[in-house]
Amino acid sequence: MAQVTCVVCEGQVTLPEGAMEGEILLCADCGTELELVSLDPLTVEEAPQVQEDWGE
Amino acid sequence: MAQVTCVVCEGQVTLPEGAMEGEILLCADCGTELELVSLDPLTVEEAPQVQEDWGE
Amino acid sequence: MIGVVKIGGASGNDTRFLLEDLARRVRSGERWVLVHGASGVTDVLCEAAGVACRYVTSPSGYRSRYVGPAERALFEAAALSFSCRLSSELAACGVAAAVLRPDAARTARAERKAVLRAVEGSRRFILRDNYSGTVSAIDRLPLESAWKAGALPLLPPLAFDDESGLNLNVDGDRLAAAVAASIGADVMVILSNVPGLMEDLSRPDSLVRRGSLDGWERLERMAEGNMKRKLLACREALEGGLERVVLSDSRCERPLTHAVEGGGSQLWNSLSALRSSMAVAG
Amino acid sequence: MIGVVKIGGASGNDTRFLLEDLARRVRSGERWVLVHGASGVTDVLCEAAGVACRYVTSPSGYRSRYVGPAERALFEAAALSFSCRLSSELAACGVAAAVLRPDAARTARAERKAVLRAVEGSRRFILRDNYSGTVSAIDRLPLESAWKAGALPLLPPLAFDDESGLNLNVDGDRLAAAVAASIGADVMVILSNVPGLMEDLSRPDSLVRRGSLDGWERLERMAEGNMKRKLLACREALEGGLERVVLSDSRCERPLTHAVEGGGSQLWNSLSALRSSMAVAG
Repeated sequence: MAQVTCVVCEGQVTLPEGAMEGEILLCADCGTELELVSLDPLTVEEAPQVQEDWGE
Repeated sequence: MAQVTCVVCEGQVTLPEGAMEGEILLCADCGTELELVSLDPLTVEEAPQVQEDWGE
Repeated sequence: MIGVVKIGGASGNDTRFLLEDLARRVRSGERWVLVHGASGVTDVLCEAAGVACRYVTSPSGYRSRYVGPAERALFEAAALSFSCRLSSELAACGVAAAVLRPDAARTARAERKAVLRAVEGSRRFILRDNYSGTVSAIDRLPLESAWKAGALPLLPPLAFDDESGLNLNVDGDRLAAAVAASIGADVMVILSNVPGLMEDLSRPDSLVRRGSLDGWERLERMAEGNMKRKLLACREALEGGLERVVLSDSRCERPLTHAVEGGGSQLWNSLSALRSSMAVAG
Repeated sequence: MIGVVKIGGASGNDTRFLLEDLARRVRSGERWVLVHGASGVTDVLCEAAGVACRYVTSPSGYRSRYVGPAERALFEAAALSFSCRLSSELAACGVAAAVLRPDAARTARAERKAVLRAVEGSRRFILRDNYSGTVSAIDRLPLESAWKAGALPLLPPLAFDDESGLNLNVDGDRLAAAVAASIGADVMVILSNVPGLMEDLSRPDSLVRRGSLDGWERLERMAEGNMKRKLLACREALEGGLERVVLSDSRCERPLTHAVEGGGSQLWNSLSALRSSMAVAG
């Protein structure tokens, strides 16, 4: 299983099966939400906090 | 090369390479224009005469 | 009388009754704005063009259409085609409707929800190329110049996003509320294929006849699915200064007159306004 | 004065000059019908929706867009969206435009060219699910009720096919000609991005200023590509009873007034009518 480095704590985060671009991953070490911005090359960033719930 | 029977003179008409549905075939024996209405099953009918040229 | 009326966008909708009723009131000198939805006609165009409709669910459970670049273009085109259908039917009733397309008329502006979060089963996603928006501003000038030209302003559920330079699809009910507040309307009427806010959808006799901002939580608890958004739009109109909004049925003979004269669910901006309406109704 | 003006449908077209000029003439009491094309905006929508534009060539060499079911739906939606853009810009000029969608207003009927022959290199085909059509009938009533409501009738390049129950795309120039003949217009003006009929496209000073039905073959020999169809539409309008049609440039300041007052190519229904126009022009 592919792994990627957490941008906050540099812990190793395992990608779920069939992970897709835009998916949100949770860093088990520090709890940061990471956005899988690209699969090739494998890149993550901190996932943005979305202000309002778009149902509103 | 696939062949189909002419609906007018029952002569054998050879299909061109990569023949497509809707293609017009010419019966070499009687000169009738045939429309390839279906590839499966292989079926032809007399091609309709179109009144005006659709550029008009 | 200045009013705003919102109708749905399903292609099969029979709009004749509503448009005849609206035309009669416009010809009698009342000033109206007609806002319409477009979800029904968009599905038809997406299917014809072979573009699958994708739906996404927000973290708090709201299910909405996913609007990527292709869906946006199709939604805009479908919405504007429906505007043309309504304008043609109004012309046949002797009323000139001025279809106001936001990128040309700058009637409504939107803020794009550029980053969304969506959930799919246990998995969560960031959506980045979403092209739906929230209404951020209304310009009443194009509406007034349409009235001055003797026309009925007719608005599709679209608003212009300066940043992308595109029309974004917006919620038609909330667009109607924003327009009603901006022109200081006397009433906003939202017509759909239900009698109004129902206490219990399975009981046809459970229509809520009256309500007001003062008891709004009670109303919200009853609302399900789409009605939640309609109620949100009603609250925005009332908080935007309207005295009264009505949720009513589009399927009766004079649906607009029925609503204006007390039919459906009458929602007031305060309990006192509600009480005085009952006194008047006698 | 009763007139019909036809403009192109490219999304980039700057229609401001034309619409301001048209609005001025409408406000002064002249009766006009505005017809527009849609090929440009259709390409944009097809691309956004990921539907490839296919072109086919007729046995005699005419190249046209292939209009299958998906293309038809996209063409219709793109055409009607462009109608909404024009109606919004006209509203800003103080004129209410009534967009008349043929399936709702029954303004124009079409006969579907259900069976077409096409050539591709040396191979020949029968096309069966084609959804473009030829205008077969015009109903002037919806146009007159729009005028009565103080509105400018605005027609997309569509006509209704009773058999399929669908709007088919038709040639905008020929639709304008059919409308002009049916309402007995004084003039039809076709505006495009060329000065008029040019004897030689590479020589800007080779504008043909005048012509008439009596010398039509000479005009036809000069026409290339799209201009062939525009000339066909002009002949249909003149044979339909019009005294004069004008092919002129949409890119000048008052393009409609320029054309009505003698600019571009003035085409008359007879040599005598042409001569008397020159005597008047002095």
